[in-house]
Amino acid sequence: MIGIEHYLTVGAILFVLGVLGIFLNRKNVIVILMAVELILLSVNLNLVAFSAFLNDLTGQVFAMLVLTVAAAEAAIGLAILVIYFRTRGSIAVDDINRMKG
Amino acid sequence: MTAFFQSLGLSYEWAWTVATLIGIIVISLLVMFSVAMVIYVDRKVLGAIMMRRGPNVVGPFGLLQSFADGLKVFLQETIIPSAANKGIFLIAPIITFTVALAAWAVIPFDAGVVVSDINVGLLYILAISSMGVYGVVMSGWASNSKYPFFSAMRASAQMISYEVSIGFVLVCVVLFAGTFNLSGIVNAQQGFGLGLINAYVVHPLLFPMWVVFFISSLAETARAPFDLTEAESELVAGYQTEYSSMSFALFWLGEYANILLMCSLNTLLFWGGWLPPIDWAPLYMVPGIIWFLLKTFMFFFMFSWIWATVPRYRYDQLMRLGWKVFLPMSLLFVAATSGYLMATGHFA
Amino acid sequence: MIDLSQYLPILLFVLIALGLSVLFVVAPMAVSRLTGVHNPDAEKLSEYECGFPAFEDARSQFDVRFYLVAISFIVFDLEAAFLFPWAVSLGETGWVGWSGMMVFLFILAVGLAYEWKKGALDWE
Amino acid sequence: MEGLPILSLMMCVPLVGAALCLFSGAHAARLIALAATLITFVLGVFLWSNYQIGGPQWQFTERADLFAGFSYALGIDGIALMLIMLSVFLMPVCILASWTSVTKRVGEYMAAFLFMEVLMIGTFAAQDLFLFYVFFEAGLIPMYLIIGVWGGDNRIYASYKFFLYTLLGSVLMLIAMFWMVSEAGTSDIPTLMEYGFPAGAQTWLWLAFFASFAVKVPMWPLHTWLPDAHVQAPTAGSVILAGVLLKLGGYGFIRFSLPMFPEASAQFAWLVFALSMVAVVYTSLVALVQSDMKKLIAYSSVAHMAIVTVGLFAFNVQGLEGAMIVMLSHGLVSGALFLCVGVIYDRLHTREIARYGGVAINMPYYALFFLLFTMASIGLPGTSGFVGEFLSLAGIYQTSSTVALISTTGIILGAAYMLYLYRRVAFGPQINADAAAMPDITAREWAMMAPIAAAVLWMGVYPESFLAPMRKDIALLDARLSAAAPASDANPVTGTPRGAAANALGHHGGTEHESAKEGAH
Amino acid sequence: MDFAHSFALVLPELVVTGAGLLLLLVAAWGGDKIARLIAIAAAAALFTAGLLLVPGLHTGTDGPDVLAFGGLLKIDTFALFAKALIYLAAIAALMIAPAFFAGPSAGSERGMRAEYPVLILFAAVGMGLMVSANDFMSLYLGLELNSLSAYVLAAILRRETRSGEAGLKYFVLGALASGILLYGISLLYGFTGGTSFSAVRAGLTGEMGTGALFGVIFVLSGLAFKISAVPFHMWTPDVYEGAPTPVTAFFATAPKVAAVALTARVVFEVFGGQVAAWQQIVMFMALASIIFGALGAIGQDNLKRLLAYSSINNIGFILLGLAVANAAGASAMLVYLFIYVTMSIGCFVALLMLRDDEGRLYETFADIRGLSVTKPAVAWALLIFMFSLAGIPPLLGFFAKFVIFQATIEAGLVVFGAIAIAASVVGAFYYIKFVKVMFFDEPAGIVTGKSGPAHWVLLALTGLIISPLGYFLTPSLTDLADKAASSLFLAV
Repeated sequence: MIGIEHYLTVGAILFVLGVLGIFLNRKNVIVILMAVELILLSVNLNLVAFSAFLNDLTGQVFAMLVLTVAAAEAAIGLAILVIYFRTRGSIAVDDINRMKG
Repeated sequence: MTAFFQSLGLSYEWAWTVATLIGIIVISLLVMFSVAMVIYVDRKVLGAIMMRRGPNVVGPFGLLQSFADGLKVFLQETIIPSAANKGIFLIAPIITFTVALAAWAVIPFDAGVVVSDINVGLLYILAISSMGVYGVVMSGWASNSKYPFFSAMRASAQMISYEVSIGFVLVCVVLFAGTFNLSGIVNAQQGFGLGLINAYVVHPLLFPMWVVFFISSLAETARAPFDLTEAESELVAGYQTEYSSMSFALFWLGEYANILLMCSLNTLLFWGGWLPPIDWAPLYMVPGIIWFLLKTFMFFFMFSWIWATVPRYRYDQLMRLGWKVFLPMSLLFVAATSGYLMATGHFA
Repeated sequence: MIDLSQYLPILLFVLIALGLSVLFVVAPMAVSRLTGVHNPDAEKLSEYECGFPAFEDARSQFDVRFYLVAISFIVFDLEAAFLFPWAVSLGETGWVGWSGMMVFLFILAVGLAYEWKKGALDWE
Repeated sequence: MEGLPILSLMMCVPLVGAALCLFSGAHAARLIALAATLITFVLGVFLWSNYQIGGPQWQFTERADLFAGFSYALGIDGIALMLIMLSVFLMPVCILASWTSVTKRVGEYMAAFLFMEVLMIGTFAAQDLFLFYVFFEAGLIPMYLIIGVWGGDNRIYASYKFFLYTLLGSVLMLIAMFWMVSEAGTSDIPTLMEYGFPAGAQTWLWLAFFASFAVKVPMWPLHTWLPDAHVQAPTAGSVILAGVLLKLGGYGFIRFSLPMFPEASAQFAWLVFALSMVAVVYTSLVALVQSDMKKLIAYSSVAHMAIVTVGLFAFNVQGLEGAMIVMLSHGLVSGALFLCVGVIYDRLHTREIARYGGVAINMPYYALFFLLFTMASIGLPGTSGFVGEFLSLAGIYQTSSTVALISTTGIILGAAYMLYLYRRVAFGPQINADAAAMPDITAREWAMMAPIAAAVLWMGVYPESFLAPMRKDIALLDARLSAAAPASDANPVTGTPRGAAANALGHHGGTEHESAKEGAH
Repeated sequence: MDFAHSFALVLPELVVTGAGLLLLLVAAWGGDKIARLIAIAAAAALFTAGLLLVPGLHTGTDGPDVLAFGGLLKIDTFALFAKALIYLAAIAALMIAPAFFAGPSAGSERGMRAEYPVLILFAAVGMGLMVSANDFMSLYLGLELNSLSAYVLAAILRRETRSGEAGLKYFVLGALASGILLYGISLLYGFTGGTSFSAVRAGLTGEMGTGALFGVIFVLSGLAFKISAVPFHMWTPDVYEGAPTPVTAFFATAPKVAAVALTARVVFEVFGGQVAAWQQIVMFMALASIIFGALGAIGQDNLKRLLAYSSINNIGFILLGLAVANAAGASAMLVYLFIYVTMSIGCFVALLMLRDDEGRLYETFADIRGLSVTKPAVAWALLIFMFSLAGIPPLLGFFAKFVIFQATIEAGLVVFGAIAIAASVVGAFYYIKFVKVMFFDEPAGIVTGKSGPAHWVLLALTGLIISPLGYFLTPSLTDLADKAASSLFLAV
């Protein structure tokens, strides 16, 4: 039987993948956006799994909120990416270095 | 059916599995068969409206034309362009067709005649059908060719644009029915119109929504007058330009399966599903599945009819209709419908 | 716990549909090899380009409006995600729930009006 | 005179003056600054004349609670009175010293000085621990600007060094202050001066305060900022720096370290002694080889301040009194010496000793003043320097003859480098024509020098005027310290006639005799 | 649920939200031509909302009446205090913007975008929600509403590469922070069975399990990102440098207040039963921020980057107040926040006033050499701010550090206080470099640009507050801060 720990493990793996995707990715900013989504996905998985196991709806409501906000975030991220691409002509991660840091 | 297999001496689990599998396979085959037949019908209707005969050579009245076509593409060589991303290129038609078939899992053909009568059937349909976009985008991207790419972009933009208003329309229906279960929605329509008519569409708040839904169905499935993705004069042949053989056919099959699905959704959500049009006892003598198929076919006929008669939209007109007409309108109707239902004590 | 057994048939359905699709894709390839129709050459495998070779990347820049549509879609489609649970539970939440959603839709409408006025919905 | 907030008034006048200076032209600013400092000085005289010798310990107190245990509490005892007098006395002189030499951004310069004066008065008058800190620390801002904006070529390095050294020292003190306030439950300095902090904690607190005051005094090896700051600061800046700012450190010891942590002070007296002895010898030697006049005087300041610290940690009345007088004296004398340097620097724009020579010929009055101050610095009897150094060394002799011995070498070395300096500048042939052509001191310079000279002589001849207000406070301090006085190596036996002991040495060792007697019991 | 009561409690938010929506439409129809008017209207809305806070701040609102919407929000004195500060900062950000966007530093698109004030308003609403959150859901919503507006604000100069890059960086790391925070929240939810602060707190009593501990750590890390505390600070200098200066001023003030207030609420009201678990973490972040903020600033040539490091450094001190974990520390933290916000606004206004004769902003040390000669008023104001940031008395910045250290040491954390104080000397090094460049160096640039009255007013106001005159404010400030801080410890 699949227990809560399995969901949590999957969630943790997704989370770590997302974080690594942000930090190890050297190619493309879109990938970073996807990694962010991956993190939020892991959160949602956790929330829904807990919600089911606790028999408490709050988690699902929260997941819904996260979903919405994630969408808004993705929308804004895309928008910023587009204007960046228009001025810079590239969305390679290594090119985002106009400022030292 | 499970009971039948149990009576053959199988345990409940096995009986259930066998029964379900048989149900699934029957429905899948039926859908595929229907697709073959409606392609034939489509061409016949078109021919009739254009005052020509349509397919009439293969088999009696050309009935076997679709099967002949099918056999032909089956035996063709599958060409994978050298520049294509091979994996994605092959997965794209698989996704399109899988999704088109899988949506049928929750469609009730008659009272109780459904693979799975889940409580969120409508959401399932929405979820599955929005995955159709992946097939389109992947095919366009993987082809690595200009025209399929453009076409895929256009097709997906078109699909998602209309999906928004479809979502709002469905909310109106759900407000009335109070459930996502498709059977529940059908049942809620029994005697809806003055206790007489088994259809939501007669309600003044829902009729415009049905119009929106029907037109959106056309756009969703890229049927004329919204068949811009494969507008021969402009875009070569759509996102499946680079495809050949059965891969190509899968797009067609999927497309027609989707058309049928939309027709059946029109039936289920607004026109009473398997219920007879009038809530009058004698009409219930006719099996529900007949009513269902009749209604669905009626909608398919309308699809064909429109194909033959309505001139194609321009892309900007299409987007305008979706975003500037349907979206505000359906939003307004969600507000109006819910307000009306609250005011009339529908939920009390 | 939610009873997930209802979803088993759906899973089976999806698997069978997937199987069928894969079969339809793979079988003709096998058949064509068997029948000897499989006979690729460079010209056949080149992408469709009206008779002359492609001179730029097929995936070069495309209209930014596609992004706009995508962004608008994400936003509005997810608002619908809020409407669905609201629609079925309106009986329980009553006027409070209704007015809350109306405020939400109003804000959404303001957003739409802004987008409209800014020309994000135009395709010219 | 009760009720008149004279201390606040003394701070108000320069503050208003500073604000006015900021917005006025060069000449107006000079006049405003002079007027403000003179008014403050008059108020200071008024303060002194109203100070009741032998009256309550804290006089002219003012108190207003502010917030967070932080209150605006002012009040002075004799020690603070003397140091305030020193400050207000030197300020007009400083303004005069900058009258012509500062030409750029005069308004801001004068404002900085007046602000400085506010802070100095505030520091000496503060009766609240945190208020003290505010005034103590705030002095950094005007001094940083004075050195940085109007200083010499290497001013930026000097100003940074000054700022960061002092800041680092004082923030450590701040930590200690927080701890003390939370331990004692009050930030009132008089209360804290009688509060008994646990001995273990005293050690840390003492070290924290030491960090701040040792930098400020400055003690070797934390003194390195001083020569740089002095050399780079404008003349008036040097005067204030040497005359008053260094005294803040000594004042800190006498007001905080000693009364608040007597045990720790005793415990660390060796450290102070050691550092002071090194300072006296080392900086005096360094001063000997300087070719830059200001640097020389700066190093001499370090040596003199070492005498102060030695006197402070002698744990007896003479030592404390001596230290106070040395501070006052050094404030006047070193200030005056910097003025002397300033006078010829204004004329020749170099501080190189070798460029001068024989100025006594063309500047006799100048040479006279210079001589007087040189002598006072050496500690010639009849000048203030003598009184202070004598008392100080007498005090320390009671505690440790070794320290006294080594410290006294400072006097000798001091004579050496000061006289050497004087000889090179004032006597000898006039090597350089431009040096020979320097005119003698002007009326303005007279006005700067003469009062200081008078004060130096007054302090040398009749120190009682200065000692009287402080006597009771020092006695109180000594009483508090007596419990913790460190072991002394110089004054072991009282009541035994020295003559008898000396005679006894002829037969057998006195100490042996003592121990033999003890052993016999 | 008494909705009228709830709405009365969130009236300021309603005002700001309503104004935001209205002005969004006005912006769409009126276009950028009337951006200045929109900014004025937005400021007026914020001011009105701020006025609505006054009665509550005056009397102090605590007790069961402060819960709104079934406990999703908690409008106590603490929230009111933070909100007042946020609105003030937002008004300042609105006041300084038009002149900047009109100048050539705004890049090829001259003139303020009409959306700028609207975004500020929405960000203000989000921050208002953040500080009054009493449930992880409202916390997250407020946080994101603020962050999303902030991402756009950072990238509002569409044709400037640096602005776009700042927006992108801010977005990526902000989204990552939200993700980490959310992951922590999901764990807390799972291991305590609720998302409301009281439920999580109840679930966190006693021995804490690994899952819950991870939840606490992730939540704290996510919040640390938002307040740019070390080790989650790396985005700050780039974003500060790249974003348009008024936006940077905004970032340095209002969101910091909100995020710090939020962090305070979370650690006290949610993790209040597990002080030992979070105190070390917060203390570590505080000291690390102080030290790295000070060290990082050394060698920076760009003034905005320098201020970014300065903000990291200041956040360290604020967190130090938090790490004290008592009401005195929280009060000190609030006092520090107020003073920090005032100083930051002042600094950025001063930076905005430094323009060449074409109106282009100066951004590096080399540009402001000898400023005290060319623009003495601005130079003196900057001098005040810099010494204040360095914590030199008698400027108000000293008082800020004073209360923090006082709270730290009274709580017995002498060693940490000592480290922090010692590190503040390192910080002083670059603050006085500022003064050095302005006052000691020979004038370099020709600073002739004129500044508008809004700048002068703000500069004078912040300068007066930071000058020793500001001490007259401190009794009421500490009083308010005490009231606000104590409300954090009232309800459990």
